[in-house]
Amino acid sequence: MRLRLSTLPHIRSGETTTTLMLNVLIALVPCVIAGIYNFGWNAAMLMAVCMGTAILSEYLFQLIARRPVRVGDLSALVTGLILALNLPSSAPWWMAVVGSAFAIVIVKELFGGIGSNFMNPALTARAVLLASWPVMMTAYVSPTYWQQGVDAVSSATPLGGLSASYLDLFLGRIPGSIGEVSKVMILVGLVYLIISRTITWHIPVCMVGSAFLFSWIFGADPVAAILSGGLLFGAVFMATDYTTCPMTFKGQVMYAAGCGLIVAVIRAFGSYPEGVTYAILLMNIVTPLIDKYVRHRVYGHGKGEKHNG
Amino acid sequence: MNEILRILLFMVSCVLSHNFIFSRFLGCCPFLGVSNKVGTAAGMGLAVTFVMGLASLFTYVVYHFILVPLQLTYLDTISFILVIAALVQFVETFLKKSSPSLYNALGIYLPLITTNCAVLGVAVLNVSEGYNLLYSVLNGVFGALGFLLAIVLMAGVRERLELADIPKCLRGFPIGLIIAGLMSVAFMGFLGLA
Amino acid sequence: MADNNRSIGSVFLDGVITENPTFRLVLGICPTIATTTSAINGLGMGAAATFVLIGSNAVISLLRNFIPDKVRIPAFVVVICTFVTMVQLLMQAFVPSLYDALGMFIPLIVVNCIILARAEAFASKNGVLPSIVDGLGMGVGFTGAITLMGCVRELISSGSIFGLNVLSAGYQPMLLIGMAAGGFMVFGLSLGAFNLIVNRVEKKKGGVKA
Amino acid sequence: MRGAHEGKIPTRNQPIRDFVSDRVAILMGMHLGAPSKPCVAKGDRVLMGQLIGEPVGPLGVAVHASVSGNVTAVEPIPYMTAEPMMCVSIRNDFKDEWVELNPLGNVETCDPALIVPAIKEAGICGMGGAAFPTHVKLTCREGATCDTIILNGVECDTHLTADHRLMLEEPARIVDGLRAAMRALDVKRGVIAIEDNKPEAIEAMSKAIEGRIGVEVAVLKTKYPQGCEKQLIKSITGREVPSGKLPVDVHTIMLNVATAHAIADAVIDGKPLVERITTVTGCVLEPGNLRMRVGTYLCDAIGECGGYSEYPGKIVCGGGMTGTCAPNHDVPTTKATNGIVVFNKPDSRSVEEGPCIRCGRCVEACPMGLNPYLIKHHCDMAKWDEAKKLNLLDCTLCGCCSYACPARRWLTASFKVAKANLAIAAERGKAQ
Repeated sequence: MRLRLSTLPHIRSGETTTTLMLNVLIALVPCVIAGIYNFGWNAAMLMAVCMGTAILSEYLFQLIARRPVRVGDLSALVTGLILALNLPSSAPWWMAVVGSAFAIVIVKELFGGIGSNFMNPALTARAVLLASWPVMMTAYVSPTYWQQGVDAVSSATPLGGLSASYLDLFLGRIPGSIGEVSKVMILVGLVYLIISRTITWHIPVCMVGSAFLFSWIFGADPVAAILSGGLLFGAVFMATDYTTCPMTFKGQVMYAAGCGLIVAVIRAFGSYPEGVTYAILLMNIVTPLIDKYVRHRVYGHGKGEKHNG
Repeated sequence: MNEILRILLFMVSCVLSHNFIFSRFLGCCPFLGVSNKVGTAAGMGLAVTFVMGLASLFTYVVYHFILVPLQLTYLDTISFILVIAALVQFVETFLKKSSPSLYNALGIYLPLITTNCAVLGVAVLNVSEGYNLLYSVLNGVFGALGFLLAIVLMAGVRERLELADIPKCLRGFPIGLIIAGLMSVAFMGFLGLA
Repeated sequence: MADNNRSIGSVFLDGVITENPTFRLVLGICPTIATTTSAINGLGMGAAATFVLIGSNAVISLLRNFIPDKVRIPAFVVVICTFVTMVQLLMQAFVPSLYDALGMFIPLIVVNCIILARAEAFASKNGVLPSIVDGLGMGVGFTGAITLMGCVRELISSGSIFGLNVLSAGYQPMLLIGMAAGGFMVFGLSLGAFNLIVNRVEKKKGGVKA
Repeated sequence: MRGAHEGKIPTRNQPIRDFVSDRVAILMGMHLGAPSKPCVAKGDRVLMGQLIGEPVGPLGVAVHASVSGNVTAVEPIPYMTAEPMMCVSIRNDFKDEWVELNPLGNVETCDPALIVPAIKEAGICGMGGAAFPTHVKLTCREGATCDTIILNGVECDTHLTADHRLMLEEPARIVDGLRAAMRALDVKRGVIAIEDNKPEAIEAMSKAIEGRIGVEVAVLKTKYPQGCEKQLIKSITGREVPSGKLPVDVHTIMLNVATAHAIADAVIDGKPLVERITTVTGCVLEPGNLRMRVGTYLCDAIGECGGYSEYPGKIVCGGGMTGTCAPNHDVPTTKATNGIVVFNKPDSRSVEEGPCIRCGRCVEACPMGLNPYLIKHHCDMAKWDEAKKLNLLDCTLCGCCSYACPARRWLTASFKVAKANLAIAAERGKAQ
């Protein structure tokens, strides 16, 4: 009889990196459906191109750099899909290709692959695309189904001056990026993520709360502020990216509050109408410092008897 | 009231939107060279803040009260660099005598500052932008605080990346530059903040 | 001094390739990023820096036996500064558009670490001719590196090289590469690529030996 | 941490049943501290409870025969330790003839000064897993005082139900043992800690403490590792054991409920520790809680439970979180074996380590407030001193971080290696 010898523990939780990524993908399904329903087949094409490029570029990089191929963990798919949902539906296919390849190769793999990147790959790619092709990245198209018979035309977003009712904002009857417009579907995704214990409530709730508070302080309509733009989508799917958010709940609360503050500041004072992408990226950069200084107190240490052992 | 608001916004824009590293690319050498540990990065940043504040003050005085009246403005570069070198030397001696603890904390960074192009850069910038005395000093101090912010954030990221499996040919400067580039992308969010 | 035995050619080649100031020594990061937005800017910056390098190397090498060790660095800075001011005035007079494009980075050549480093490491220890050649080699290396990066960045960010459109009209320029962020990234990636090539070459050499 | 309470259902309602096998192999090193010295020879006839191993050193514990019969061998056998361990094998004659016993009688009236010597003579060591000599624990060193004794009835590890059943079936004995320990140290407060997922045990213990002096039952939230010494002390007393210190430094002593039961046996009946309750579960046909003699072979115990239900891949002595792997099923149980868990092949497969995704689950799971992911990175690079700076030495090896890690990183395993390396370095430093 040959028995295996191993150190404790002998049991593990059922969660693996792959199941967590799969949970995120499942949580994104409502947004995907809403996106395709609202914006038509070009949206579907962008998602397919982004996910395909992401997977392919990760595979090729790992092959060429002679690193273990970890495409199976699905994280590249998540990155690709989130990037696609952050694009306007009118974006050309090559932008999706450049964006996903940049996200995977430059932002993630060059730093050592999954878990080593310090900025959210999908968001960084979005910011890069926005800086590179500002006109095409802000050519938002109105969802087709509430303007029956009208050809898709570029139009202003609510943050860019379009007036829309709360209900329109909530249901996504507004122009915007593919994934961000339908708040209902984002909330469905959030509920799934929390029930499946993929994420905790800390980041989404604190980020939205802080954006609400600071928008109100800066004189904007706080309800419209949290319902417009990519705030909700960012708070649920992007600020919660494991690798780039702090480790402890306390740190996460600080991080999320910072995100909300920067969103409100950029919207109120900056030259961009939308600040969620940058707010999250900036707090991603602060995260290593938060992780360094916001730690749990070690049992048996502290309270004036620090490091006496 | 309006003037105060304008000054406040000027300070914020010096730190964030016109960040010395991310939008003016000045002071990149210490930014990449002294950003391996958060502690040392903060020391360097503080020393730079100290010197840059004083340097903008003195170069302003030298430029507007000596060079301009004597019509020697073409000697600005050489006089600025001499003022800065003398200033650094003076600060070093002064700190050593008056505050040894501060000297121990900042002393080792001071000699490096002479060749920090942000210090000379802020002097040249103040002249070319035509700032008055107040704005020159504010530009120096808050520009340096922007440098401090950038270098501390950079050090945080690099400390974390010590654990990462970065491809061999990128370790050190190359990855540092790529990090700086990505951080610069994020700082674009502050564009137009003023 | 071992350096004295080396041929002038090898001193020159050192500066261009094996000790390339940009890719191997990673000196002068700020002007590299600031002036590689286009090929012509890179070339102009490189030429200005080369001029200062050669001039300051020559003068410092001449004066090397007269400068007391203690005030060595300030003396070097003064010499360098003189040449920088000369370049500044010359450019202002003859190529004003380039002068405007490079802006404050011309005066900042003073604090470019390449120049002070060569003064300290080479010119203060060698004769005039080798020092001039060293300055030339370093200058060419620096100019070559930043012109190359300038070409890459210009090509991507506006579809042209030295102002000539080389890509089809349908090309959508990637503006980011022309910005600070693109500068950092292109520099970082080229540095990585250079390291990769050097490592490969060295490995091959080692392989042949073994 | 949630989810670590798996595997208790098959045995939690199984009454304790007696099992005596025809052979026992009694190890000399069942406790923490130097192994005892065998004092019988091959061929001797021994009686039940007869001293067969004399304690060695300050942490030594006496070893007694757990059956009556003939000694068949006195020789080292392969065990979980690196080197084979000295062992006395006895063939059981099923007569269960006891040696002459010296009971102290009623725990409330006996001479308190005699209680600790009686415990020492009975060879009792901690029965929750660590096997620390109980008489040493109950001898407060000079200057230290103790005001609370905590009985650990938490049994927070997975699969185990032995303490649970003991509390249900013999609560009075447990309280007797606690009272004996309290009287020995003149402690006024005794707390029996039970998690709220064992309501029957809470009820039984609450009934048993009626009329006893200074004893109370504390109900705790179900949460692994509630039963780790440091966490339990914090939950009950609100005190934190400072890093590198012992519970007695915060005036607390903790005993397992099974240990208290053994103390009662030693004081009231004068019986040495020769049997204990062990949960046999996992891939066995009839999982149950067995009262077995110390030194029963694992294969005999598993056979008593109907044998394997699946081909075994791993046999663990202890619970699923903190147990130790047995090299094969031909090793005997010890005084500290509270469970035998058989895992099938698929469940014992080695998991491949993935890269850390920084999800923070380990940080939130660590009951000590450490940063397991960070310590692990330093351990991987063999930077033991860096790991030590991150308070590696406070790690209790509870396994929470490894359990929670979705990247399946071998956190606890690395920490164990790192701690061993640091211990060797410290030894070397001391020697120089």
